[in-house]
Amino acid sequence: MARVRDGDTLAVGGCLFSRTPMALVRELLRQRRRGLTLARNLTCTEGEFLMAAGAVERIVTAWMSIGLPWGVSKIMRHYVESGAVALEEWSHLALGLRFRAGAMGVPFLPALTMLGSDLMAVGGTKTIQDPYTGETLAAVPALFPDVALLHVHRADRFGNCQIDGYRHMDADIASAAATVLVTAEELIPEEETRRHPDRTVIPGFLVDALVHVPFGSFPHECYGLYEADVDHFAEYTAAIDAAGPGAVADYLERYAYAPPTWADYLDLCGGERLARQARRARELTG
Amino acid sequence: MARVRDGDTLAVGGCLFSRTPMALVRELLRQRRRGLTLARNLTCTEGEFLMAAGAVERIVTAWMSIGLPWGVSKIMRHYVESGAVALEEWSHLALGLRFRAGAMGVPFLPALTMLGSDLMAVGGTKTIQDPYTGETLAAVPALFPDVALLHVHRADRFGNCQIDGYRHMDADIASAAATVLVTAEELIPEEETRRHPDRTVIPGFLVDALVHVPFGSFPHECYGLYEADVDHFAEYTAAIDAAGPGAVADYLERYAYAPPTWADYLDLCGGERLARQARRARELTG
Amino acid sequence: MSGPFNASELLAVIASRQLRDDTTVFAGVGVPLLAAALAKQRHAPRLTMVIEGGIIGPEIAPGRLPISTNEMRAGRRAQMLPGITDAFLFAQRGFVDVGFMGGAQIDRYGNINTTAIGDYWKPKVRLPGTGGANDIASLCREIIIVTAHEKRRFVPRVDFVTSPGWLGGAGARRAAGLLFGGVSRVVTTLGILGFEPESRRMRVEAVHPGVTVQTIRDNTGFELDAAPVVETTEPPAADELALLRALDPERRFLG
Amino acid sequence: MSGPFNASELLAVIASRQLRDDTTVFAGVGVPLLAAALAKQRHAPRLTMVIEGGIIGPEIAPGRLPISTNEMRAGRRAQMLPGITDAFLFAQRGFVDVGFMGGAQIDRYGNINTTAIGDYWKPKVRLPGTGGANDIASLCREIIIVTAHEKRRFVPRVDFVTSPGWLGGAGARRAAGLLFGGVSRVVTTLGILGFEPESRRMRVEAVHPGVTVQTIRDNTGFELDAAPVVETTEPPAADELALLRALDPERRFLG
Repeated sequence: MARVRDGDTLAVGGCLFSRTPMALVRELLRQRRRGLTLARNLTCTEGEFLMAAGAVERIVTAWMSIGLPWGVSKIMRHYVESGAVALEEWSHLALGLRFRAGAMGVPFLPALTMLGSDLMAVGGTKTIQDPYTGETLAAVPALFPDVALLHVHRADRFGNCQIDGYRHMDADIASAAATVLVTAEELIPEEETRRHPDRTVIPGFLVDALVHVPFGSFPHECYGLYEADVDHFAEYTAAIDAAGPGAVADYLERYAYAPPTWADYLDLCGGERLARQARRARELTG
Repeated sequence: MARVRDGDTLAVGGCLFSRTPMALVRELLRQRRRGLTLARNLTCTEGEFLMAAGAVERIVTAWMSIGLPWGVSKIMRHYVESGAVALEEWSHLALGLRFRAGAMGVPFLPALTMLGSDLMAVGGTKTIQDPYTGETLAAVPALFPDVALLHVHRADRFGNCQIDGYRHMDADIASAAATVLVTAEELIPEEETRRHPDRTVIPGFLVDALVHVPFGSFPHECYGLYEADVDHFAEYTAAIDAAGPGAVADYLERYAYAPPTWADYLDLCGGERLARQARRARELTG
Repeated sequence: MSGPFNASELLAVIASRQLRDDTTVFAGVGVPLLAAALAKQRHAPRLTMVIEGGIIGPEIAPGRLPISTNEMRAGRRAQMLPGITDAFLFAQRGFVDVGFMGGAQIDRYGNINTTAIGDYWKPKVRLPGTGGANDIASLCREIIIVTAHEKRRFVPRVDFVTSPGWLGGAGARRAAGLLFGGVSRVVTTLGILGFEPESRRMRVEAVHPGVTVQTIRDNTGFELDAAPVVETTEPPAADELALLRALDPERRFLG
Repeated sequence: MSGPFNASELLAVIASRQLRDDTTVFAGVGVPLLAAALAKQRHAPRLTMVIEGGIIGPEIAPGRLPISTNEMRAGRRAQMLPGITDAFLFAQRGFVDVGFMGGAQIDRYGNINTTAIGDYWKPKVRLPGTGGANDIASLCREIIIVTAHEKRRFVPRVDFVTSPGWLGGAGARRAAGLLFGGVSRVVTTLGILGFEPESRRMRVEAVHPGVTVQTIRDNTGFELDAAPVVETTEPPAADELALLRALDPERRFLG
């Protein structure tokens, strides 16, 4: 985490409350970083935490809230409507193509999305003419994050990473970013990687640091291993409904700053909750 | 195969002598198609067969021969140097990006390859300026084949396809092509697909026709199932060395036209050879 | 006789009837996904759902409805999990027949705003944003919008065009570079709206039982023509309501 | 004393010494792959090979050398199989340190022709083509060419630029749009050639034991300068030859 500097642009893997690198986000909060730009396709509680902690000045995303049942994020509205944090909106595909262009090492990718909409102006997306047909396309600019924060299912000591189920945009983010920090639910021997090479989605030569962190996305989900703890979200939003945006500071004190280790954090989340969410995941994907 | 019309542009899956849809190529020969354009990244014996049968007038590829031990293809030289067949050369990545652009539904993709080389002129590749930095890039034009011929490991009745090991360019080819014809080593129940959805590489809605053809690439290889029969190649090239290009016609009579069914073709290839190559594949990947 | 039903149930049932078998539909979570799941169970068994989280061909479990597009529940028993970017690229390539979406604010040309009320950089109300809505509206062969019919939602001009409908009218999509698509229908709690082929302006094409064209006009923030023939929709049938209620026993989206 | 060795063995051993540990190398089949495999076994255990067939980090089995870039033997015990296009894209993104390739015809600027002798559309001799050679030469951070030293191969101007070396000389790669890379060394059966930093013209930088600069000039089809200091290479050591011969017991590429 020392590799993250104030003012960096961070790309966060996963999507909304799926495979969010929560342990890395928690470290980021504990390091009290400032002036960060957060780039994530769909932004959830981790975005609210970074806003409330004053860590981010800009969020680059396609959508931000927690999930349908909780409506529009009160925290997002508070910080964006007050002008404290800039919310730079891209279509979901366009943001995916920004990471992919970065991963491919090209400055832009042509696309047929966002054309004609007001989203073109928000990010300053230019159009381009196809040199063969003259057709107009959106030239979606590459995004090269300073640091990528990712959480994966398995990795070996060389940093070769495997992801089950939803790939989200992690592989493109890893190739696009200058520095890649990864947490993994499980560390596997190199032999295991070589037994199933077609399961590897991020090659080791992209990874700068790797840490073994079981339940590293909790209370967000990790495909096949544990479902998101919506009760945890409900308690969090209820506190905000009752006490306003300030409630997030209390939450961060309780979950991010007070527990010295990730194990302490998980104890606080509740072992019974972890077990229940793991059981539900098996029911859904087993 | 009735879906292939004279003059069509065909994209053939696999690569060189790996996962070539040989059963489909054999059907193509038996249908006596004419004026075809064959697009394949690395072209092997299947390209020689189509040249010798007078089926193709153009081959779009990055490389054509059988493999290092047999040097430059005498058949390729015979038909290309005589002007009978046009060989349109693209770099391997550029051809991959042509299929990917087609798969993405865009008319071109920017790339940093082929720039400054004489390959730019061969395919009429234009350059383009990045609208943000002004940098010059190759604008690799999309390729939208009329028909894609693919061989995969497994498919279900909806056409959902799974491939083990080398993906080659099959998934991009399937999305880029107007019509997709697939042979599969194994037909699996829909339940099996749903049990491992992250193994599916081609969605059923892309596939127009599916046939169950075990050893459907033989004598070429199919990852994990059987290694290429290089002795078969050696016999084939020895005949050409001895009798010249005409030897291919004899080979086609013997292997493509005479055997009424694929089972008869495999008998001709030799059951012992099939068993040996299957054993070698298990030794390498098991 | 199917007995009483609420507005959400009516919306979901009428919306589900818009989907045909052997097609692909890009469905957003909530009522659109419920409607697609209902169609698949009732009259379109080979309907393939594509979901934003990078999911193709899932079978949603009754009582296990997802609240997001990319959690395990959304991909239950899926046929393929290609990743988010590649799922959208299948639509860009032209493989998705119908885009099925909601909308916070919609104008006479079917343009949708889910971004902000007021100025973008100084919003009065900041909404969650496009997510994949812009992509679905830009890239699917046909768009069907599903929304409650309220005057504050149906405005002459949206504050911000998040998702393109017909933009400024006839020819505007093509001029902007969009190759196909466009909004065919807007299914609401009062009826079904379409677009006049020449001007691409919204018009009434069907009313739900007991609703008049005037009622729809009274609940719309802009002038609304009516199609030459205005149909009256069939009320939800008993089997439709039974299947629908079984999908959402917790009334998470049916209210 | 290592005893006698043939030209191919000399070429493979000297080439293998060019590779450093903890790097990535895009290796073509034949002598380049043999040399990379030797380096990995001897002094670069963490060398990651990238192979054209869409293969990352394989461990080639002695006696099971691949004859193509995309058969099972080439990907034995690989760490990742990303597919062909994506393997090249890792290079385009700048993640491949060294491109290791052969060449049929090479000119004074290190440009390579593996396409055709004579006119492209009416060739005297049609060669197999670029395969991934152009991509490796365009996209890797550094290119090392490995080839037999014959006058007919070293020509003033290649008939066709299949793979870009320094193109027309200093600055030509950048002007064409190539962001990095270029040929650093040409390892041959006679010595090691480099390129004068200003003009990017080929020059002699080292000779193998018993070879003189004049011998190299006599076997080169264009005028060749020599570096200020011309080294003499260390002959293959016994352990290098032993490991190398164990990799290719069938003498498939060692002749």
